[in-house]
Amino acid sequence: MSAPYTADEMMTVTAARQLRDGAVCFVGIGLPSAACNLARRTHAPDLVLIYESGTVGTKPRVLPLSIGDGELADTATAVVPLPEVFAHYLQRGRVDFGFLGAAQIDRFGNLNSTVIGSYTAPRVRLPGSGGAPEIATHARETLIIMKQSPRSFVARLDFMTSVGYLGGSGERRRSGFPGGGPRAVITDFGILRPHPETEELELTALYPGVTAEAACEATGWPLKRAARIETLPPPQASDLEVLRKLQADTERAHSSTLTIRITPQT
Amino acid sequence: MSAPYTADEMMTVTAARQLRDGAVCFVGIGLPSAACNLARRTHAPDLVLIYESGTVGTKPRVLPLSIGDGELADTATAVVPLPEVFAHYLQRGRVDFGFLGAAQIDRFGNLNSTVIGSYTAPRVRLPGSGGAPEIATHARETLIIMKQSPRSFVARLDFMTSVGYLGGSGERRRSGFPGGGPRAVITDFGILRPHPETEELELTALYPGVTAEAACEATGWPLKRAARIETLPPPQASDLEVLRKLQADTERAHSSTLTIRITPQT
Amino acid sequence: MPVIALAEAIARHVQDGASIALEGFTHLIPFAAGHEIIRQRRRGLHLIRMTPDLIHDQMIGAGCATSLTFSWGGNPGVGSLYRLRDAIEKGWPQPLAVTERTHAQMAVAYQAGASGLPFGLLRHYAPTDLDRAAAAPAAELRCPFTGANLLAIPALNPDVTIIHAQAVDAGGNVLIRGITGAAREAALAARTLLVTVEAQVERFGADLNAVVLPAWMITAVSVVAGGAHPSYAAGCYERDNRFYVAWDDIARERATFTRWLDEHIHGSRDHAQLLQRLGVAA
Amino acid sequence: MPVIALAEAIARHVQDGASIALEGFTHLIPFAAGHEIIRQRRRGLHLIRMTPDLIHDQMIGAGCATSLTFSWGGNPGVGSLYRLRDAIEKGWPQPLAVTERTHAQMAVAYQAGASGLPFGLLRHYAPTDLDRAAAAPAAELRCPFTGANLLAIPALNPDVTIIHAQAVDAGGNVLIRGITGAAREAALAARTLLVTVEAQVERFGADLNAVVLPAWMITAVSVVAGGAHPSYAAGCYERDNRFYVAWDDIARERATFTRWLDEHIHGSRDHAQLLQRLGVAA
Repeated sequence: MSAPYTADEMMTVTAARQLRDGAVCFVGIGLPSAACNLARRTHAPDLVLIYESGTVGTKPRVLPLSIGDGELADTATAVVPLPEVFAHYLQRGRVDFGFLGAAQIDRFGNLNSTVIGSYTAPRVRLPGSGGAPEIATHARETLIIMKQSPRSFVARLDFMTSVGYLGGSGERRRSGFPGGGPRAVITDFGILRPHPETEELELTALYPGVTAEAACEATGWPLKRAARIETLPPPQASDLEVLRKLQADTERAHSSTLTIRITPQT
Repeated sequence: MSAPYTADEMMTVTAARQLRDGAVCFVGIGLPSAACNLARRTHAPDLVLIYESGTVGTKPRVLPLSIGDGELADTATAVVPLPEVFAHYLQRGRVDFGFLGAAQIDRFGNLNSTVIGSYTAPRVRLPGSGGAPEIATHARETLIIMKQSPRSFVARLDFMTSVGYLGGSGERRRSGFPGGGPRAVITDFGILRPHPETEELELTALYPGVTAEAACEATGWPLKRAARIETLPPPQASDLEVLRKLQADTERAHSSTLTIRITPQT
Repeated sequence: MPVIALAEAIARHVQDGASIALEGFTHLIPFAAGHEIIRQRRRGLHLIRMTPDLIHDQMIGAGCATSLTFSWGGNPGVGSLYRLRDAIEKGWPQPLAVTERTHAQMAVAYQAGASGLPFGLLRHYAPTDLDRAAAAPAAELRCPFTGANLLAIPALNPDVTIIHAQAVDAGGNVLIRGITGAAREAALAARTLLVTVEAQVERFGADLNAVVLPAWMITAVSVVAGGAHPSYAAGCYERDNRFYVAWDDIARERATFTRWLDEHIHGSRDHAQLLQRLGVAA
Repeated sequence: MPVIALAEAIARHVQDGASIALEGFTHLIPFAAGHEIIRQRRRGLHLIRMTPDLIHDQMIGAGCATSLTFSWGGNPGVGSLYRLRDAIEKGWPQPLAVTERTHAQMAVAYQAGASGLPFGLLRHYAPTDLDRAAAAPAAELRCPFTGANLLAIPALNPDVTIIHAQAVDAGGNVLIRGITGAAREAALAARTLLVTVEAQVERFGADLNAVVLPAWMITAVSVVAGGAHPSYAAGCYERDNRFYVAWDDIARERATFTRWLDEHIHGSRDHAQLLQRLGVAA
């Protein structure tokens, strides 16, 4: 029997639910973008979306395939130079939520998106930091979306690209970082949140039908469980309807044939 | 017998002649603006005019009355934020000519536009530096336009707002200033230029009918005379025609009656 | 971001003793807002502006300000600001403490404030008397890579920035067209941002790269037609050059100035009435 | 600023061993110019780009580059750049020295270069492995006013910057519409600035605040319709998302990549012919 929703849908809906209306959100492409746009179409119509391409307050009618799609510019409140997004918005402290993913995360929410193996002779060279280090530094809260597995939820990062809580127990705060750090890690099992004192990530919520044991097995360190583990509600029919329509519209919009009028080169 | 041209016209035409076609010129309001726009209409059609309001490559049809007239924006190649004019153009070293005036100048072309008297208890508080210190610092060459009198051409500045050649004999160059310093001081008597070695300003040219003695008397230090003092050609009829038409057009453009449509305040 | 009356915006958000930037560079100077500050008799303000002009002459002469941070204070194309001079030279109506910068220094200070940085940077060579006289701190830095000398100017983050713009849309966003000067940087640097606009519109229909301030960074917007008079608003009305010339005579003497202030500012309910009194309202 | 053929612009102004920024952020990526660099077999280039993507994968795989300064190197929304990875991981076709930054670091480095400053500044807290691993220098600075910790990133001033834009006018000025990324800053920072544009027009008829680069700061402009394909040019054509997906298979193996390069780049006289071969030219 197939589930009435996919794992990706569950993650996207769960991520969307973390966003409060009116918040200013620095959005990455992929699941974060889907989650933000779902939230904007459901409980958070006044969510302000900023993509690092410089599109501020954008309201895309379909999901962008790249961080700088024309749709993002066409529907933005303002299109600003990229340096300004990082200076005037992020570093100036105007961003409430930053969304991050990574190749590896450790128990304190520190992230690696640079290399697997050693930096000078990497086994796998990943795309690199992009804007993640500054998002992790400055956003009032960061949300992390990653699929859980022992290879990605690791005891020790191969490389620390972006900070979470560093070694925990207030080290981040003591180091002066203005942003509050990872508030939730949304996985394909449920949600991990930092312990209020140690700041070590612990399992605080699970999707329906998922066991804590499975989540722990998918984690490369001995994952602690919160005293009370919430069972997350499944996506509502209305959530799924909105999300699927958004994805269908997206597919349709991006399936037209491209033609470029070329004139003789001068 | 009245002269066929005014002293202001002679100064403006002489200043215009210092500008070579294609040069990038940072323009101040008043005589510099008139000189630049005369040059653009005569021998230097490709002179690039930048006003500190952020209007780059502007081609005003009439003379602006302020540094940020709408005419300057409407006819500009680009309107950029003011900080960019100073950073991307001046500090980046893209400006060939800077035009300056001041309340006081000394023998090395240093300028005062801040106070007469002491800074803390000024006899006359002047408008202040504006962009002059950076123009004096960065423009490849500066041109200074000032009417000559012992009160303005002084042995000792009350306050040094903008640098010329400092103490002369290469002090400016040794201090690392990127711009070359004052290349000419255009007065109502003629032109003063720096001596190639000492960098002290000396009288190098006079308007027709003006004596070196008169120029020296109008100077608050013992003004040196160049070995050969050139007599500057009077304005050509075509120069005067263009300049007077420009000024007439300017007057006409600025004489219309202002009306503002007001609607009830909400 | 609520759209409220200007008098209410000033009453709520401009406190005695605040640091307050009214920016605009020849274009879009927030005169109406400055007048309302005078009407509400604010005191002890620290005024910040690259080019304090007539509106600052008026606020200073009216006794609103005890300090000024600026880079050029004059009546553009006309001459002096007599009220500004009287305050500095003679301490009337009260002394004015001055922090003097250059344009470029003000620009990087606003940029730093807009960018969450503690200071802005300029290349620096030999010091001038301006560097020596500056009441506010600046510091020389050496480039760790090239050895070049630089000057650090502390960031400007006004308690309140007030700017004027052409329009606010139904979503509360603000459009600025034409010369922006350092108004946008001053707006981005502010703790509280007030905007006056010529008009409220449904949608701007503006260019992709138009200068728009998002509603959520604005504290309040007030619709004040002609709010930049006697400066101008591109696309709406021209600069009232005659008023700038006339100001020279009005402001020269304390008595004529005070009479003008009483009759025109305190004697007008709001900006619309002032413009009618000045004979420029249609 | 002459309007000349792209082949001539590259031949004249891009030298072996130069540092060269091809900027553009998803939008307006100067693909045609990159292809011409490959065709002319430039070697030893130091490539600079915030987000090296397919065109950099191609230039690196073609052996044009020996070093790369960047902040994110991937196929947006698809995955890896296999030629970039092969160069870093296995040294094929030659080793690639990497200077790695964050987006914000690249941004302030370009801004500093555009502004005549020797470095750009960011707020800085605890160092990450990125700070420790960086091959290029960065330096911590302490704010002389607040004591805050800052990171100084050396300015980027590329020998050559190449960008793509919508149009050049009769005066040789260039108009950019839509997302500019850091292209304008990279252009302003360059020693030599080359621009490819979709079209030549008499006048832009653009907004007052449009993004326009003046002719006199541009070294040469070349008209190349479709010059940003497979990225896009707002108002001209959309992004060729299918090509980005297809690239994953083309670039994964050295053999398929080399064949594609020979057939499509070396096998095409110019960009127009390439677009015809790819079946997107109308």
